Amino acid sequence: AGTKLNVGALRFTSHAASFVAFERGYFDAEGLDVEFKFFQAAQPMAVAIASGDADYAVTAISGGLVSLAEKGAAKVIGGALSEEPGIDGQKILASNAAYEAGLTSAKMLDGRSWAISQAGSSFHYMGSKISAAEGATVSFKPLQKVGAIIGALKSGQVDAWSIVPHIAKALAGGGAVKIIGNVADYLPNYQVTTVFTSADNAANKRGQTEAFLRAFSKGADDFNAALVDKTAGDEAAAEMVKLIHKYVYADKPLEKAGKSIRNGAMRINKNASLNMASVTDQIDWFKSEKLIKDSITVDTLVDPSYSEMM
Amino acid sequence: MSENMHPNNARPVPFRGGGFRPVAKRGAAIIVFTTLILLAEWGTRTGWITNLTLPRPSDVATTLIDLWRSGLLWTHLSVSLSRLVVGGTIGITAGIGVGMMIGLFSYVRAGLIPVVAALFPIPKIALLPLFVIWFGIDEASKYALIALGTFTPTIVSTYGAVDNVDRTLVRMGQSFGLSWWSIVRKIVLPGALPGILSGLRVSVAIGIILLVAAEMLGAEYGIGAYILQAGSLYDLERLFAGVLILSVLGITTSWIIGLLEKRLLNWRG
Amino acid sequence: MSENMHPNNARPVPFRGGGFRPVAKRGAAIIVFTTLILLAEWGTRTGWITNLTLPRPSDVATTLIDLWRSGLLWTHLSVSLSRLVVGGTIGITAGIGVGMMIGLFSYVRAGLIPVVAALFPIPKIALLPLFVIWFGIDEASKYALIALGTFTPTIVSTYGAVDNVDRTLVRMGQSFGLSWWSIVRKIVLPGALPGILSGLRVSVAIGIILLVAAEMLGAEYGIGAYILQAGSLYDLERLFAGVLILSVLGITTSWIIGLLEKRLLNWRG
Amino acid sequence: MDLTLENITHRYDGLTVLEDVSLHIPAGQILCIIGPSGCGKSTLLRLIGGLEQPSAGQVLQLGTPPAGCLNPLTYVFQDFALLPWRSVGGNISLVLEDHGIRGAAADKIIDDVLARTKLSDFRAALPRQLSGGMKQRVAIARALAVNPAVMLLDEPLSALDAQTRELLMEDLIGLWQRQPFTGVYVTHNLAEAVRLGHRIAVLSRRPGRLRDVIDIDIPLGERHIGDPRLEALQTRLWDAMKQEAMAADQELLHV
Amino acid sequence: MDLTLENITHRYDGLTVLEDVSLHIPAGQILCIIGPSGCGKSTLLRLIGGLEQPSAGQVLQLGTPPAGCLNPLTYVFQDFALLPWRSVGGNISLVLEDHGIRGAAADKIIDDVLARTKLSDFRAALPRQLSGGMKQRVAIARALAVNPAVMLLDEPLSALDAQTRELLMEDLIGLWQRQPFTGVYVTHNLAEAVRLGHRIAVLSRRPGRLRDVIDIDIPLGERHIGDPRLEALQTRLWDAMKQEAMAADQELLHV
Ligand SMILES: Nc1ncnc2c1ncn2[C@@H]1O[C@H](COP(=O)(O)OP(=O)(O)OP(=O)(O)O)[C@@H](O)[C@H]1O
Ligand SMILES: Nc1ncnc2c1ncn2[C@@H]1O[C@H](COP(=O)(O)OP(=O)(O)OP(=O)(O)O)[C@@H](O)[C@H]1O
Ligand SMILES: [Mg+2]
Ligand SMILES: [Mg+2]
Repeated sequence: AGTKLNVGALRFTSHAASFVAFERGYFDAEGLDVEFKFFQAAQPMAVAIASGDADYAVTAISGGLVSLAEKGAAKVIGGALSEEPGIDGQKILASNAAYEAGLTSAKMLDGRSWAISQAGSSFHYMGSKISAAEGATVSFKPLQKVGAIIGALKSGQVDAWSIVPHIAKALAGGGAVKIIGNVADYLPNYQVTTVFTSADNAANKRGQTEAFLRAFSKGADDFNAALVDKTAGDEAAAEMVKLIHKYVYADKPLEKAGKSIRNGAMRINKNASLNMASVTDQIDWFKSEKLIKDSITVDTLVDPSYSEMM
Repeated sequence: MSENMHPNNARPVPFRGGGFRPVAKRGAAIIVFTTLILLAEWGTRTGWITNLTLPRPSDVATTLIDLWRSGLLWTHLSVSLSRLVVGGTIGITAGIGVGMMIGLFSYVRAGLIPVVAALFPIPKIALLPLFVIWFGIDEASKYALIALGTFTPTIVSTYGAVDNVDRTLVRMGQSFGLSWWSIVRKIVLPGALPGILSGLRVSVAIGIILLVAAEMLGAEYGIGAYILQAGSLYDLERLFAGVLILSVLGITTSWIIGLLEKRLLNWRG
Repeated sequence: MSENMHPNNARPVPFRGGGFRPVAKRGAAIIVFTTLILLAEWGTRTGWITNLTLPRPSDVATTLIDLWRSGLLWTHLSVSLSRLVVGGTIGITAGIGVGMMIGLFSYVRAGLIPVVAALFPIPKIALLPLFVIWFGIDEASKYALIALGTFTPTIVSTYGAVDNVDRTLVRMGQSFGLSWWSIVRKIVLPGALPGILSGLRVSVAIGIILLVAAEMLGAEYGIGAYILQAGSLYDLERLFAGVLILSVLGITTSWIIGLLEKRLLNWRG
Repeated sequence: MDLTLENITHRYDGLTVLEDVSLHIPAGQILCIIGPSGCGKSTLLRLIGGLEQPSAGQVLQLGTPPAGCLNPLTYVFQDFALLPWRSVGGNISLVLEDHGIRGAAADKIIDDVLARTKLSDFRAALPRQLSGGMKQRVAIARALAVNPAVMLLDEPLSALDAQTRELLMEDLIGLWQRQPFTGVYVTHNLAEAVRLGHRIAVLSRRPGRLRDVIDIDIPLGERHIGDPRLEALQTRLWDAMKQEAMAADQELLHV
Repeated sequence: MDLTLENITHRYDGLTVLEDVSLHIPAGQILCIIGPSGCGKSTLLRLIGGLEQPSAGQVLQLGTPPAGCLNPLTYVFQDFALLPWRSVGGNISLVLEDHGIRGAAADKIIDDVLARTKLSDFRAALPRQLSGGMKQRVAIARALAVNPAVMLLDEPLSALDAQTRELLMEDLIGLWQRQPFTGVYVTHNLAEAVRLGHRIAVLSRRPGRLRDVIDIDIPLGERHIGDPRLEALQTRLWDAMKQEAMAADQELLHV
């Protein structure tokens, strides 16, 4: 048996690289005996890394993660999901009511409300950046849970939101909301999620960490080839969907789930390379919003020794 | 008829008593529940209630049946129950112990009552991030959350019950020269039992409510996790199915405590 | 000395009473709190407690002072208090009304007690997504959540209190020919007041606990929102500062209810 | 105003408590009802006052209550039944308010009944500040305030200690002497019955049947502790009831 | 075993309840203590039994308790003080268990005391199934079980109704006649005092001082209701106490 590892995961397509690496034996090949720990939300996952309940995980850069890094408990060691011009990425949504009242593109955001889960979440960052780019003032509504946000959006109580493509398309397809733009148009090369681990792992378990990243990258490559670049052919794509279905939407039939999985496919960075420009921008934004201490720098958060920094 | 037997001015004393003693009429509850459910069914079918507002009761029933058929109901229920039992047992046992101490010793009382008063209004969900650090993300943190939630109300009801034990019984024990420990065991404890048991109802209800909070922390199975997942997908049928299960769980435990009271407190008649 | 006055076999009757009446010793609580805080301060300073586990008490104090200096404390506190007051008033008023009805009318009792029993163990946070649809994300949903949370416990304590009103007083009222409404107003209601007020303590504590849940929904300000944000940023100083504020709020309201009891129930002596 | 009980029978869920009791209660006299524990004395009094309805038979009032009588049939309860949240004065005004008597009119009545029961100094006191004897005096004052045609007293002294009981008995006799009222006085206490009753009705053990009705001709004012005629009567009653009382006491309650 | 009270004074937070009470309690006799409400009778009894410590003075026991006496000073309380969750037998075995008496030894004692109090049939009954008179009999049986040197009775009959009181008084006299015990019997009730007491100690209103000690020479067995000598004594006591009793009753309680 190899080194025992706990990998934190959410049941989202964006975590597919880990699932692929596990199912296809890439972890085993690196001598890693991986067990998944599933979470309902990203925030507790970050805390679990700090507490040592999980060793590696993938999540968006949030205020909580930065705060834990500042306490010397977590480190970002690589990049995962990225926005990339030309690839179907996160969408900007408007509620039907707002759409009818004129919110037909992100240009009309001024004076509108924007749903976020919590202050300092990626939704907050995107909304803030997009509205700033359009010179609009928006009010942010913290609603904690994606479910609550969807409810609020459907009933027209918030005007706009941004979300990963498969949820956006499913909602828009049902006629409940309207898609009014792409996040990638405002935040090209946005480093949506990162790979991170405890500071201890990053500093003292270099071999294990590198092995994890190698296996993870191989999984990412398979995923990109099958569903993002679609260079591996239809059969490989179908097989990939089937693999991911074991983890995501497992309680829905494959036909239904498959569509969502395909819709949700976004680029996972090759070799876990990290877009430093985007990370720096995000940290600066946190500081400007006074969500984190001014003394925090990119170095507090990132251990650059593992992956290529773009 | 009596008019013939008595002078004209004889009349029965008017009745003016009765009332102010509501008696539970069996069956009324069934009618209320049925009416509510039929109303919801009718409303959702006619579209008078949108499917965003309320799920169709029949759909909730179907969801429940599917859940049961798939066997997942037992998976969810068994893990939730074991969390409730372990966490609740820890919290309630500790609560009864501390409550007894507060009820018996001046210094413990003086030192701990304010601490308990300060702990009571703290919402346990606010402490979730800390619980991860303190107890990890596995069962320990769920047990701890439920234990903490049941701990404080049990303390309060226990020392209240001890305070209410008839002091003449205690004086009686002393007057017969019973030892301190005998008095605690044979007089104070059984005398406090009714109060402790009725406090248990509240504690267990709080435990059930906290299941949802506890299962916010890395739980894959469990009624709370099921509800949370349904909520995050805005899947109303499953949300209501889960809530219904919790509600039934609450009524069942309260009924079990009622049975326990009947058995243990049969001396109350 | 008495040996000289009495035969050799005279001895005082041994004392065997006392005890079992703990009296609160003032000051003990202060010692307990001070010890706990000093321990935490010492532990965090020496590193024996990591900064992931517990914030340094002095840092929490600094955070609180900063919050107060910046004026944000009042902003947070005032919106939370107004939510608590409005939601609590709605829930408690409705709860007392329904509780009185249950206590007075057989059919209401039969129909509603099971409904209340079924509502009690439903965790309010599970219903958050629904509250968005039902009441929106503005103040209404916060009021509704707190109102619903205080509603059921108030009902239970109110009808319990009405049930406990001495029926001989009611019979007395009837025997003097008082009207039904007079009996309710002058006998049942004041007789139930002690029970209702002591139930209020629990209801208000639940209201405070639910502030956090209520402010999960689109609240920018409020102690609950402050705590949630601190939690999501894993900012322990602010998290503890917020929890401390809630705790103080809870103790204060309980003290106010104590005052109210002293004033309204001065006839109990 | 007289009262007549006609063949009263009463049952509680199948348990027969009273059986075929017929009795006449003449105006201006005190009728004492005695009987062992649980024989239905309180039930009988509730039936007389209209607080309960008999399973069979009826209670009739003959004649009309005198003018100014606010509540013809008025109770004095064993446990006083004072509202603890109202002062002495407030407890009395309670029973006047519903008849629209307030302000000066009420004050006049309250002052009068408090004077008659020697409570004038205690008008503002709360029940918890009063001794048991005083509490029962307040209850009597309250009953007097509605100017009853018939006073129904259910063991009014049995919650009091022996000395207070003695004092209050003297007060009751004094009240009756100054202004004779019709009274139905339920008690366990043979000494009380022979001191206060113009007639004594003796009930059997449950189900209560009327066993005996005894008239006592000695005027109330002439009866004292230690009067040999009363002692003889009391001893006679005790001999008649002792077996019943013992049997009633030895019964297991099925609660 | 005799008891002697030497200059007992007792205060509760500044309120003097008893003042300079000295009293001798000889073995084999019943001493009755009477006095108005709140004069400190119960307090005095608690001091005698060692449940409270006097502010000044002392209570001495002279001689040693007889062999086989498990609890020299044993109470019978006004409100029975039975554990509601234990049966009649269990309530008695409660006071034996701590002395290591269990099993057959305990059964023998329990059977004996139940027979003496005519309760043999009720050994398995729970207190709630018993009438007040039976409950007090159980309490007396429990006191007898520890074979006390002195029985301390605090108004043992005052929670009972008049007829049961009469029955139990006869039982107490019967118990004493068969096997005389030392008793201190606190009561309000002058009739009880003259029926049961070999000596009667009269306390004044609070602060309780010893006003009088009266010896009664008539043997207990010869005292009956309506005995003119007892009636005369009772009337004399009542005349002496009436003013005090009235004053005590009219006092406002400062709770
Ligand atoms: N509301 C009721 N429902 C059922 N049974 C009742 C009710 N009230 C009284 N009883 C029963 O009726 C019987 C007579 O009761 P009642 O109170 O009239 O007796 P009593 O003669 O007044 O007794 P006591 O001397 O103890 O006051 C008792 O056995 C009692 O248990
Ligand atoms: N534990 C106590 N603390 C303070 N005051 C007390 C205490 N016990 C009794 N008292 C007061 O002492 C006085 C005498 O009380 P005690 O019970 O001895 O009187 P009593 O003669 O037995 O009265 P009663 O005839 O009503 O039984 C009363 O005024 C009472 O309020
Ligand atoms: Mg009665
Ligand atoms: Mg006393």
